[in-house]
Amino acid sequence: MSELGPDEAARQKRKQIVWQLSGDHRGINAVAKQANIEQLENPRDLEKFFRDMVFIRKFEEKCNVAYRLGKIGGYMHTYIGMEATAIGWNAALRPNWDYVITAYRDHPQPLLMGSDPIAVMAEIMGRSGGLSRGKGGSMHVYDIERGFFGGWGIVGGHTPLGGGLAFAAKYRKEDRVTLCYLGDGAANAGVFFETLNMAALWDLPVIFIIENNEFAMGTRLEYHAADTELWKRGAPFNIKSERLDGMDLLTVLQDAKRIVDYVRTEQKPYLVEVMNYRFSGHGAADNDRQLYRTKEEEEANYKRDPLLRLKAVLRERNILSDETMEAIEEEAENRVEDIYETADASPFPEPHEVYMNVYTDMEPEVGH
Amino acid sequence: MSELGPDEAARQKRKQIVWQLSGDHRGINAVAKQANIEQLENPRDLEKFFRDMVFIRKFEEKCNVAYRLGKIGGYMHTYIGMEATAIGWNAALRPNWDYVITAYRDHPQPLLMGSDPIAVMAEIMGRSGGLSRGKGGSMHVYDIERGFFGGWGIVGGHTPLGGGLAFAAKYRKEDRVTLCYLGDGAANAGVFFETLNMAALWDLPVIFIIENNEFAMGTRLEYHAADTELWKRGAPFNIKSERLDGMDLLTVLQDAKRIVDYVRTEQKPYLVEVMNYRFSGHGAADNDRQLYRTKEEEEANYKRDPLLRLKAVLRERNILSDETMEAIEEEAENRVEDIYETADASPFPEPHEVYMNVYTDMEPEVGH
Amino acid sequence: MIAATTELSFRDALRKALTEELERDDNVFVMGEDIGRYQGTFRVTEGMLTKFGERRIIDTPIVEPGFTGIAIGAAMTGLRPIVEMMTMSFSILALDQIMNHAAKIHYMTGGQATVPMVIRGPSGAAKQLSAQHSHSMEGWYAHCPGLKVVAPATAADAYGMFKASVRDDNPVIFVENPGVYTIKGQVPDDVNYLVPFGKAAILREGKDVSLIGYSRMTHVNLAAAEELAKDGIDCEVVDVRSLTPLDTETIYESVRKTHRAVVVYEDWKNGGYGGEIAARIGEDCFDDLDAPVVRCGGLNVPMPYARVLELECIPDVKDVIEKVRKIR
Amino acid sequence: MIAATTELSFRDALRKALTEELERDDNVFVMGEDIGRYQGTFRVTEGMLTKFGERRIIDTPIVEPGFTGIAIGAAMTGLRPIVEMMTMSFSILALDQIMNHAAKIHYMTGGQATVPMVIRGPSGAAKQLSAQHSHSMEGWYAHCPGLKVVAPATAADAYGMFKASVRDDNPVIFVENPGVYTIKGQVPDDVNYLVPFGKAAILREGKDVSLIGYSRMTHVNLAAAEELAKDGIDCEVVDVRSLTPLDTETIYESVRKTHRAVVVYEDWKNGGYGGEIAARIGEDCFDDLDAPVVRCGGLNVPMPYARVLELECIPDVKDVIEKVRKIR
Ligand SMILES: Cc1ncc(C[n+]2csc(CCOP(=O)(O)OP(=O)(O)O)c2C)c(N)n1
Ligand SMILES: Cc1ncc(C[n+]2csc(CCOP(=O)(O)OP(=O)(O)O)c2C)c(N)n1
Ligand SMILES: [Mg+2]
Ligand SMILES: [Mg+2]
Repeated sequence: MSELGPDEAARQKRKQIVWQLSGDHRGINAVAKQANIEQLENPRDLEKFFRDMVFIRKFEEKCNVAYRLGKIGGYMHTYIGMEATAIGWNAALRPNWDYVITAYRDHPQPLLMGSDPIAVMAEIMGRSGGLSRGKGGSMHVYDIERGFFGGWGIVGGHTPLGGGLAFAAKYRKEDRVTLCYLGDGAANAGVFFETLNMAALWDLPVIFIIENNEFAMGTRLEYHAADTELWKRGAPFNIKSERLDGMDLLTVLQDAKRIVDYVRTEQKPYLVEVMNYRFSGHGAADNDRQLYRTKEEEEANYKRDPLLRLKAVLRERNILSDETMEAIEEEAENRVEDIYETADASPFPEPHEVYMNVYTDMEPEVGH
Repeated sequence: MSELGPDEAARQKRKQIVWQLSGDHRGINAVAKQANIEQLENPRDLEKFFRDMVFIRKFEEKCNVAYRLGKIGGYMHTYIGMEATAIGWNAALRPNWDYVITAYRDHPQPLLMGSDPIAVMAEIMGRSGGLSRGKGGSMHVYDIERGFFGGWGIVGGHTPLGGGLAFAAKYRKEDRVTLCYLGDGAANAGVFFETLNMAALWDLPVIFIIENNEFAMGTRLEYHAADTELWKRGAPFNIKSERLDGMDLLTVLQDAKRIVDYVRTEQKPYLVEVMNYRFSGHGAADNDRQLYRTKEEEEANYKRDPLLRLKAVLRERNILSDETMEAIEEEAENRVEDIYETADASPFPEPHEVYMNVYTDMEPEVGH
Repeated sequence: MIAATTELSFRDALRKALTEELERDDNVFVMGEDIGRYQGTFRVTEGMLTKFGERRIIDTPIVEPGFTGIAIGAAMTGLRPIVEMMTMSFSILALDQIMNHAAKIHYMTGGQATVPMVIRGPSGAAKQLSAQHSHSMEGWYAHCPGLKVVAPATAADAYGMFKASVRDDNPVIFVENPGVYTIKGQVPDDVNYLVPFGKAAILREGKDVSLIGYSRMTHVNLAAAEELAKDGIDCEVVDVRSLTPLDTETIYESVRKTHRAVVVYEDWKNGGYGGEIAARIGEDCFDDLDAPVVRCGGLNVPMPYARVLELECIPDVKDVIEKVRKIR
Repeated sequence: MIAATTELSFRDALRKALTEELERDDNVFVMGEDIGRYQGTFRVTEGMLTKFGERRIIDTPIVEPGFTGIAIGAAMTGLRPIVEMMTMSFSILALDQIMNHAAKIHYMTGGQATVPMVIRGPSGAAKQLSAQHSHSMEGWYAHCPGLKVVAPATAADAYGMFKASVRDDNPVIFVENPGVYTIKGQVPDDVNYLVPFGKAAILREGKDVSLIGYSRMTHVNLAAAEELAKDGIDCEVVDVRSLTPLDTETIYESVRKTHRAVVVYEDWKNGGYGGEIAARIGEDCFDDLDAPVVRCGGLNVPMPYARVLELECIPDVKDVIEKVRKIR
């Protein structure tokens, strides 16, 4: 009888499968072909996407710096290395109409959906001008008016809420699509499976995007998932499910458009496992990355950097010159610097605000 | 866009699939053949199984009568119509070694595992001589010494406990197998999926037996499960999974033996969906069966009665004559009557017992 | 002008309120286990599926965390879900959704989102349902900021407070002790009859001792008061009605008059919400008290199955009287 | 004979107890998220995987209901699991397993089965972890019969009470406020040092006011007493240590001496366990009290992110002093 703990051979096998698949830059699903730039409606969009990606990268890097300076507290998780996923999927949405919900790794979504970046930064810094008035922080950013529903701290806990957003759209006979992002770790949560069943049972127009960045905090995929092909989790519920690439923006754009259109038209749920990788630690407080991955592994993955990849495309296709790209990067850096300075100059909440927004129509008892 | 609620066409389709499959008396899995009596180690065992089945049937019928007389209270759920499942699977176990856990529909298990039937009946009747000293009642029967771990009221809630029993066996390097029964309704519970993942991740020797009796209380399978083939729920975790017949004892015996042996040797989890049907209402308090099924459907299913089927086999093979079978039935009826009378003559708990067994080593405050 | 009334049971009053609110507002829908085709385990939703159809009366799988979360998500967009817990004991499975999500969303979003939903169902012991089916959950919910918690005792309050719950923009926990469903009372014939939260009711005036309770225990208190009156002890019965917001003013006023208080609740005595009420009275009415505030709560044990033991656990008229005699 | 001692932080004392109990009994194992390879989020389990291997130190998926249930099932067979909740806030997801299963098994089985397990982890606010990560759960667990709940404040108690928890045959909730991990103290050099449950400790004697608390609030109380002493107010600091069983005798004795009590707790004031303690004192020490029992609890709001707001929520020395001055 084998020792407790996952059987070592099985674990190695699981590991290989992951590695092989996620090491593939070209996208993994059977359906999507190597993305073809000509198929994009407007190649000039790529410049915009590049600007977005650079901006998010700089924004997140600034957050890391600010955290180290003590300007940001608590738990903060950046999206560095994963940008192509959010950008590609966001591009497939109808602005101010579709719904998006995600976990605590939530900075890029509001930035892409048109929220005021100063209000995003202010929230992360706990200022009263933050989107959530400084009450949420990095993990709890929301911009409800724009359809961004947060920003949640309980792993897996927001997935039924995502189902609920889609439920509401369907109930009202509106053709909104809901994107519900979750991590590979969250994809084990019971409530996620419960939600999948109901989404399929009631034909809810929601896309569950499992961002498989290979880690749940310090736990590698093969230590937490019995089968590391997470796209299979839609199978018992008869939900269309695919494993997709999340690093190559062009591929992501195509897959996302195809699937969002399908869900909007067919009014059925969809599940995708998107393979990406988190370059940063789990959160800003996670300094010990070597506990769960090697430097070599990190280096290998840096080569998959979605930003490098996008730059290569822009260069090859002569869309942007290296100089222009550099200028855009500098511009973004300055813009982020301005955002940060403005946010940092903005006030903290007043103490009495602690009692506000507990209820819509009354305040709790004052004092201890 | 379709109305909310499951799409009617899809629902009809789901329903057909179920019906077609569960209407098949011969067992549904690809592996098991029509059971062949010669393959049984000892055909005389069949007499014993027949006695068991008759006994359980009579026992449960008596419980229904006692409930109507007010001798049993609360929620009580009988196993009538499903007997072949518990008998067949129990036969594959090593007595006083393997572990069994189930939900609230728990009378047959301790009876089959060798518990004192008077203590079982006394428990159901809330007497101090009951297995759980009258504190558990029908839903919470336990006989820990014999490996029967109950008897649970929270739908799906006992499934990780089942995983835990298997975990313990493995931890101690004992080759015990755990049977964890659950209903089709319970097979939607999030905690069940969490358990499946860990059972596979850690190679726990547990068999999850989904008893698909087509109803979760008043909710038909096709209204609660997006895909009514529940055996698929093992798929995302790489767990061997099969749909099996639960009405034909000979088939059940063969499948159970094969799978229990596999799990004991291979030390891996297994999932089976066993197709049976509950003849009684959900519980003794459920008088309105027509709310969720028709008389015709019931009649059709009575033809699948595992007891009738077993009788036919015994008759065809000349193992027991009709007279002997009748005699056995009468004997069982008398025995159950005795059990009931003895249990009914036994005392209720003393009031002070209310404070006992909250903790192993202290009592809570006395009084209101 | 006094509105006309009709005699209804608590259950029928609740069903009437539910029906009328569904008729009034298309944003209102009901979700839960066996509430549609099966007509509801405690029959509160009887007939509703036929009347309102599958879009608005939704039978769910047995997944309290999942469907509660779906309701919360829907509520964030402005729908007004009513979630039935088959029993509140099962809401324990959904606690993460209720207290970590629903209760905090308005706060965490800095006021951007509201969660106008009602979670309702039987709370407390029914009859011999044993340890896993007999929880009183209201104390825990009342402890959690962001939730409102109401626990009416009468048919009229069931009607008026349920309507107020549905129209409230915050998550409301609506507590129904299984023992109150059949209790009858006069209910106003007014589709807009709303009983505001945060107002306790004096159901019987008295000068000697205040009996403070909610839901079914209010009826136990009334019966105890009846008995005690025979011995010349004149009890005032305060029906708390809503735990959050809690009307301490009415409670204190009563205690300032009687100088003695017994807080009665079915939940486990230790750590139950009755302790909170007692602590508040002790703190804020210190100089008015002629005797300690005593509590009469459920025994601190899991609910046993045997009826004789179960009856031991739940406070009854005799137990309340005993407590009153201790301080009077 | 006084045993030799070593100075250790609360965290190190806890880790030492954990290590020694794992060494002592092969039935003991540890389960939780990121406790092995990642060394534990709050570093309590640092080094354990290397020392004890994968059989005994088990990294789990992020599924609190599932792995808690697995631990309970294993405990029913006689194993002695220690479950780490990465934070107690996440134990809310496992409440059904903890209160509907673990807590009731001994009772429901009529004494046949025991559940010798410990659930431990940080409870309460750390620093800016916001609304979903800052819960104090101990009041709820203390409310639930069948659980024992301990919340030590010092390194020695962490050591001795943790060992006692592991050796207890009942499910024990072991509460660690994140603020106590680094607090140092002398810990006996005795692998069998057990601090029995149900004994409160007087950490400072005084005659004017009893300050009653547990876990980190005990240190706040000690600091407040220090301050108040300068103004001639002599506080007695009672460290409750275990909520279940609760040592009312020591608490009452203190109150009978000082005639004044402040109950201090970080949990939401409304409905928190401090209310229970206050209610008991009010009831049982009525004639001994010269002033109302007052409470100093956390604000009744979800925990906000901004540090300035978070600090508003948590009782501190200033708040305790203010309460003392109200009654003295
Ligand atoms: C219920 C719950 N348990 C534990 C945690 C602590 N925690 C926060 S993030 C995390 C890892 C989640 O990993 P994954 O879902 O893969 O998302 P990623 O961080 O990779 O984006 C853990 C364990 C939590 N927030 N909620
Ligand atoms: C968490 C939870 N929710 C609801 C219930 C009420 N309930 C008891 S049994 C049941 C139906 C379960 O059906 P299934 O799992 O198919 O088992 P069967 O009764 O058919 O054996 C329901 C809804 C419960 N006991 N626990
Ligand atoms: Mg991840
Ligand atoms: Mg069923």
